[in-house]
Amino acid sequence: MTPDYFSTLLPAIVALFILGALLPLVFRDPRRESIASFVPAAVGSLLTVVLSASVLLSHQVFRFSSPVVAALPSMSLSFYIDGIAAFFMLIIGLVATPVSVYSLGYANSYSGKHSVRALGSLLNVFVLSMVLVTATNGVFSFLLFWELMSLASFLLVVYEHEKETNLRSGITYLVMTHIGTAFIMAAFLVLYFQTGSLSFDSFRASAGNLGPFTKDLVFVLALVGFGTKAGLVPMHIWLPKAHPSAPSNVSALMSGVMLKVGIYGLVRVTLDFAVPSSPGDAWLGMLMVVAGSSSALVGVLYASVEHDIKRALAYHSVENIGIIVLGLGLSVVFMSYGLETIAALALLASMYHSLNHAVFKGLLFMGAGSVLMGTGTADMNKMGGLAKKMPWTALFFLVGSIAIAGLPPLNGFVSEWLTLQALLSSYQVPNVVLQLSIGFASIALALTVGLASATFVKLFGISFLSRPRSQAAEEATEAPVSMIAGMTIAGSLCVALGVLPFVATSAIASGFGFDMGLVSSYAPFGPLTVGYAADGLRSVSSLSMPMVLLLTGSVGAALLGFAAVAGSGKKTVTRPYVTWEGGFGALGERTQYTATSLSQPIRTVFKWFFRPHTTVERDFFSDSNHLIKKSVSVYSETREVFEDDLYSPALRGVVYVLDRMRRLQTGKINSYLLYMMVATIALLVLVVFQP
Amino acid sequence: MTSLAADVVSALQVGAVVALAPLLTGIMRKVKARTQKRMGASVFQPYYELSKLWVKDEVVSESTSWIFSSTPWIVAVATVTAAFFVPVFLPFSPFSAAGDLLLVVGLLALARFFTMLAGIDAASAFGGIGTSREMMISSLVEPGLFLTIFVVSLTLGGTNLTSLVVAAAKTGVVIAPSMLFALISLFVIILAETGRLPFDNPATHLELTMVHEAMVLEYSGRSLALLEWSQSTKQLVLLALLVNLFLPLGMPTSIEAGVTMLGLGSVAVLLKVCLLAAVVAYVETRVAKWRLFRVPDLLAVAIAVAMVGMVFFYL
Amino acid sequence: MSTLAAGLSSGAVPSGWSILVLTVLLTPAVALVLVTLGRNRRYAELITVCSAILVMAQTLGLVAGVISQGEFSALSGYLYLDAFGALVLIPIAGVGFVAALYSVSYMGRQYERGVVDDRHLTRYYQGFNCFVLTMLLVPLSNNMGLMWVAIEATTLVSVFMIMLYTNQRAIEAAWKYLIVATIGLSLALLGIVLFSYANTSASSPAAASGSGLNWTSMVADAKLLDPGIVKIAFVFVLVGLGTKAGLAPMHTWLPDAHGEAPTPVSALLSGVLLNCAIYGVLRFYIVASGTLGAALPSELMIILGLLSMGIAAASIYFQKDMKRMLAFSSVEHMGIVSLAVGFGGFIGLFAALLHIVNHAIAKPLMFFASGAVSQRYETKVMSEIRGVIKTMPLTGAVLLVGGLAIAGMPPFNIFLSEFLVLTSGFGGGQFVAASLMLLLLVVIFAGFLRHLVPMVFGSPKGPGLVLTASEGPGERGAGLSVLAIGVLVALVVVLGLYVPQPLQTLIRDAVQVFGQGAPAL
Amino acid sequence: MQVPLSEILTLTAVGLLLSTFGVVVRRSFEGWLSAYRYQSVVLAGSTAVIAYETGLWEIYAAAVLTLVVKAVIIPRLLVRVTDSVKDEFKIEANPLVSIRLSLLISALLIALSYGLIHETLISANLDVYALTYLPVSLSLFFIGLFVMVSRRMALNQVVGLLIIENGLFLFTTALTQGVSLIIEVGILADILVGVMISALLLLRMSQTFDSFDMASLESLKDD
Repeated sequence: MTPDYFSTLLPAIVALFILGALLPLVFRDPRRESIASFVPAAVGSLLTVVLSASVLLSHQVFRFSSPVVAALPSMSLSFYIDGIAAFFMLIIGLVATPVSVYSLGYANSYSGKHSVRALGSLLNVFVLSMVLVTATNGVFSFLLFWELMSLASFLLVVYEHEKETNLRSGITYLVMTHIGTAFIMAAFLVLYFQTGSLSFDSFRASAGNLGPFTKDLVFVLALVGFGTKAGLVPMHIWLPKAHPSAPSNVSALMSGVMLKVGIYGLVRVTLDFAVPSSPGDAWLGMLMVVAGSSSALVGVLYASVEHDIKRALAYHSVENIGIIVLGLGLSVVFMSYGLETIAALALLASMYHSLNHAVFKGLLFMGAGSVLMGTGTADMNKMGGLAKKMPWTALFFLVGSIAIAGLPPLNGFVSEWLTLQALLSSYQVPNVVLQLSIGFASIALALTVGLASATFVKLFGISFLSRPRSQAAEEATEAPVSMIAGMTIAGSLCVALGVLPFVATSAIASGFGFDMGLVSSYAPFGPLTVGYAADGLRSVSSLSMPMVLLLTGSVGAALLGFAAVAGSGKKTVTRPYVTWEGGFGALGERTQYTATSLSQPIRTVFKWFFRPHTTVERDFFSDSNHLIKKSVSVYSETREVFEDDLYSPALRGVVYVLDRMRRLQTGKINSYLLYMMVATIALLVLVVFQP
Repeated sequence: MTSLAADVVSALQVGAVVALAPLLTGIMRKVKARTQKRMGASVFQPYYELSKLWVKDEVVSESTSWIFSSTPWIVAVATVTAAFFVPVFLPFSPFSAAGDLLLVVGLLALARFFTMLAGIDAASAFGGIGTSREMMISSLVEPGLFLTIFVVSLTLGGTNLTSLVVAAAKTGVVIAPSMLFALISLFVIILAETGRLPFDNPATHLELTMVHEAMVLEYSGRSLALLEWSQSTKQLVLLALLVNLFLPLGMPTSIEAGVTMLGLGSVAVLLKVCLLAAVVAYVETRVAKWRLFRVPDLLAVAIAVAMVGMVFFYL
Repeated sequence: MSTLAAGLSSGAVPSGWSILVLTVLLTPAVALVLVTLGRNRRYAELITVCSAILVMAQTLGLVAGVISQGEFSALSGYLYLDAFGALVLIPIAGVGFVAALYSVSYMGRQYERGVVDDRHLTRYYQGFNCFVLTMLLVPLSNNMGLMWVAIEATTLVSVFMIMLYTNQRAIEAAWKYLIVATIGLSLALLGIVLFSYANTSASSPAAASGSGLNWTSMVADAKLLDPGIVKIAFVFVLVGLGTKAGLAPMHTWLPDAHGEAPTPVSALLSGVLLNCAIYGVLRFYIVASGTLGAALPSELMIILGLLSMGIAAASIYFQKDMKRMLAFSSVEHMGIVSLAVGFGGFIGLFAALLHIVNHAIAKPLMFFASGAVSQRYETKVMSEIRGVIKTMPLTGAVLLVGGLAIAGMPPFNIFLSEFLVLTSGFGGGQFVAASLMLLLLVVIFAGFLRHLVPMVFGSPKGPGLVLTASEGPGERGAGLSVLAIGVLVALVVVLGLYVPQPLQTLIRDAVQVFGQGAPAL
Repeated sequence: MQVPLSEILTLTAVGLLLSTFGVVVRRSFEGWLSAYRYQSVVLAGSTAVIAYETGLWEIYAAAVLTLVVKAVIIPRLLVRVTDSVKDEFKIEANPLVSIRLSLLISALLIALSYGLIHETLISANLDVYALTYLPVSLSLFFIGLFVMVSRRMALNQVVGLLIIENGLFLFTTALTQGVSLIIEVGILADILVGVMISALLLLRMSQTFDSFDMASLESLKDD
């Protein structure tokens, strides 16, 4: 892999995205605008895949420094694409490509109502900034692109800015992410205090001789900062607001990719700058484990009772980020005890899940987008029967659902298998407390997995199966070809990553430079293997998805053969007929289960968490007789625990203080002069009578 | 033995499992009937029903989609595939190299996933009831199940089923305390998974008590046959798994043990499974179905017991 | 008078530069005279713009001179220009230039709306030139007494400018401004006199040459000065000039004055005048840290800086009036500057000086945009302004860019300098102060966004507004204002990405003036 | 007979402080003006003394300027500006701080200024003028400021401003016997212009609000 070929590739990518950002501005007609913006975006994303893939294959770090220097020598705009960066660029490219294709069709749903041009160019800027964040090699440029990313995504969130709610969620998003940035900046600047240079190279160089306190400080600051962007509990509150507000293709990018950029930052800090080296660092890993598992649980719990399809998906992002961070935390714990092999395993699991989540969450949001486009609503209680109206969308949404529910044979299962194996390997940690707490943390993960599949039964079942619940769903139409194409790409990625895991595992292994502890896991078509070795017992647990697929296929064939043979005696016919209505006459769509009623048992079981507030209104035929009711209507809403119990009180406190402070501006000139007098005398006393 | 021979053997094993599964169901029904002072139908009744259903016409609700019609096949394939990875009669499955305990759980979960979807698809309230209840139970079963697996794989090493079964066979009769707790929790979980009382009543046709039955209510003919068959296959596989992991008495410690030992082992497994099935059936006559929202308490018990098991292992 | 004549006859450095120093001062003076003679609106506008251009040109010449051959003085040491002075000179000339351009369209529109008449306009342009003159004098004067006179003069002139609209609010603002600023400056004078006394009593040559008030001589023998005197002297100067620079808790006049002044004047007030005042503070900071060591003065600067940021944060969060919000953000940014100086070190001072320039670019931009908006919506109350991006797309975009820049969002220039400030803070181990600054920055960001986003986006309330969705009627001078705003936007973006080489060298030299050599990093 | 210098200086200092107390005590505008006039005369006197001792002609000029500007022009100007206003607006009916308390605080401020000067400047070799006048000027400054803080009337604030300026002037002349002349001139000119502008503002105020009560100047605030 010749460097010059690289150094032409990166500028080409940048140029393409900039072209995509500027070109639409010259057109007037929405159709042309969307082509002019999304075709370059697609090509650029494809090139990003190429670049990252070639870096991963060539096992070499690619440096590229531009002449631009912000203000000081060490604030130069230089790029450093190692395996880690390349892997996350791969994620970006893999999701951005189908999304750009998808957007070609999706953007037209806005033509006339909003400026397609703005959508197109902002989307380009958004993707470009994410690519550059992963590529950059200095604190200043990192923060620059990081905030550019936040800015672009914010503008996309408030794209439909007539709705007050969108504006509010946009503000929440921007402020939260800015707080996160503040923490990140603090983390980096603490490192700067150590190294005296703003370039990441110096951070890498001094990663070894970082004081324990400094390391902890950097680590925690980074966890909070990047966790905010990644949507880690309890910093996640912006996420379920922002993703539904944004256009669906943007939600796909934000949820699929942008959260991963947050993970990238976390990985960069944990693996490069503040590397865990001694058992003293294990608690940092446990911190991540706890944060991760609670995020997973909280996310999936909220998702399970949500009936807005996009909000539900957003909460699932919280869940999956939780699983990813759980894996990362495990690998930190293992690293700090020097257990290289299982540390690699945990990291593999976490990164694999990042990749998977990027793909299937992108797919799901695209699916939600075409449902939105087809029916004009995001409320599942108004959907139903779409499997017949939009078969392709239904198919791909089902693929995504199976993948995210962690069911074989799709990619979600593989990464969850790895995560569970990593958890099972925690017996090697020579510390009973950690062993037990990790073991108990696995309960949260297991519950999460269970609830996730239940939730996606609801998501897919209610929106695509049974009968239409509204006129809109009745008249839903299939999405245009470009959108189907986008979903096809993502869907096939889901399948490929599921049945051919070695592709991803080898990419990750070369990206993160594992010593080949689980070597067979990276061999083509080889099974994933995890060794077990403790007091006399040795065994190898392995999973070979191609084999499984083969087996499944043959079983299926055998079954069909059996059916053909056994059924040959008498020809059976299949009669369509109305659903059995229990003798009560025709069933209306009102008699079906809705999303809300479907999740009612779960809501009841987890009462302590949701604290649902239910009001029942009864309408009687006569006040004398309360036995015969005309109608009973039940309203039930669950509380946002974090907003009500954590953020609102904090905010109230801050606002109170600020309110007291601003009252200094009394408007009375006497008080103004008094301030001056007091200030003078106070300062005089300070300087005169200070030692 | 050669890999080809191994494959053939395990294919035979799976064939046996699939073939004997309805018999097990029949036995359970019989035991249940007897303990309820009824004669009960013949133990082969399930075979009669299956063969009858197999050749019957189907009535399919017109509000269903392809999910509904494909579900029985997917369920059957998933279940049978799962059976391939489980050493039922022999302490060995050649496919352990391709998939482990977690994969088995995953495949069964896939089957359940589609069953739940099919329950909604027919747009009837019964299916909805079934699915929503199943959603709750299945998601609550998950943690207990995984924690049990955790304890088992800690005690017996890894998640590779063959080596697990072999290790269990090596331990012989004596059972580690952690395993004992795991056994209790796994028993409860299998009751839930296979839809037995007190979680679900396989014999009911009252919408108030139905879970699994409600989901498959709309099915008829060959589809129903497939579903029932897979259900009993799943039941057999899980019971066998429990037996082989926790009550390895008589199971040879290696596939090289010789044909007689293997034969004896297989017979022992069969007997133990039947015994266990009888116990399950007996339990069913003793307990009534629990109110839906008391089910979580039972599952919580399972989780807690498994946690205690883990503590016992580590301390 | 004799000394004055002597100074004129024998310029300390008989070079073309000293002549340029005099001419740059003379230009606005001449303009003032001309405006006064020809009492005519068009004429006044023309004169003012021309003089602004001339001043700009000569300033650039002076800066080039400073970069090429260091400092130089004129008028027998009364006037003096080094890199630091030049750095402050640039915003004065630059903002003066754009403000002059903007005035033509803005005041023209006010004239058409009948808010002002010809008499007002003449007075406005007189005041404008006079204001520029006095402000130019501040960084050019070496004699601190002269500088004090200049600053006091700026107060008086700007009071006149604020009183242009003789409504109650204007009078109230002017009164408060006058009283508070005068008190502050009297304090400053106490300090200055103390400094000069310390100087004369300490070093014989200074006393002999009677140049005890000259900054050059002060800094020359800073080591000899009596620390006791310098201590309280610095406190007096800090509080006094700090009042003019809008450092809390002496900032109280600022929101009223900036809020009520005509928009171009507000731009000058907060874009430039504050710089002049903080410039004065820093001059004495240099001397004081020369005498006392940097520790004590830095401590004071940090205290006042944090206080200013805190109060600004509170007031911005709850602000209702657009211009007042901008005024408070000026308080914030002055706080940041003094904080940066307090952090010190090469990066800190570099950041402080860069921030002075950046603020002088971004704030006028914001005032211009808000002026256009409030003229269109006929209110300054932010809750009544909605959907600017729809009613006036260009201005809306500018408002968004400027607002994000002011709030410290990359890729705009303010972020660059704020980042450097934080870098110096953390790098200097001042974790507490730096973290507080970070926190306050976040709060201010939140407060700003809270007002800005609904103003820019959302759907406009006024029914008439949407129908006439365009950039105001194409009245005279609209082009000029667009030009002014365009220049500022370009600068905001470019300086956000990198600092041009000449500016960098200038700032480095200015940092040298602080006795800080050896660029770190 | 020859009176020792220090006695004269002390005498003038006492005079200055007393006149300041006069401003604090009196309630009516005329009262303040007369107190201020008296103070300015004493100030001019003390300046003249310094001039006589140092023999610098600039300080003589300064003394004359002080006498003319502060004792004659400014009071006239203020009277001219305010004669249109009704008398009840020229009386400090109820100050924010009661007169008695104000007197106490002024005393404290004087103590503070003396303490400050002796704490800090004792090390520097001050001459007799400085030693006498610096504390006085500082207390003039603070008391003037305090008057502005504690009174409601705009007029009163102007007077406070004037006292502060007096303190400033005294401070300057006492500390540095004549900083270079143009600075002196500039400072004086600035002060004069400042007072004129404030007078103008007073006029505007009396037209717009027809009162000098600060209460009418509290519309600009944050809430």
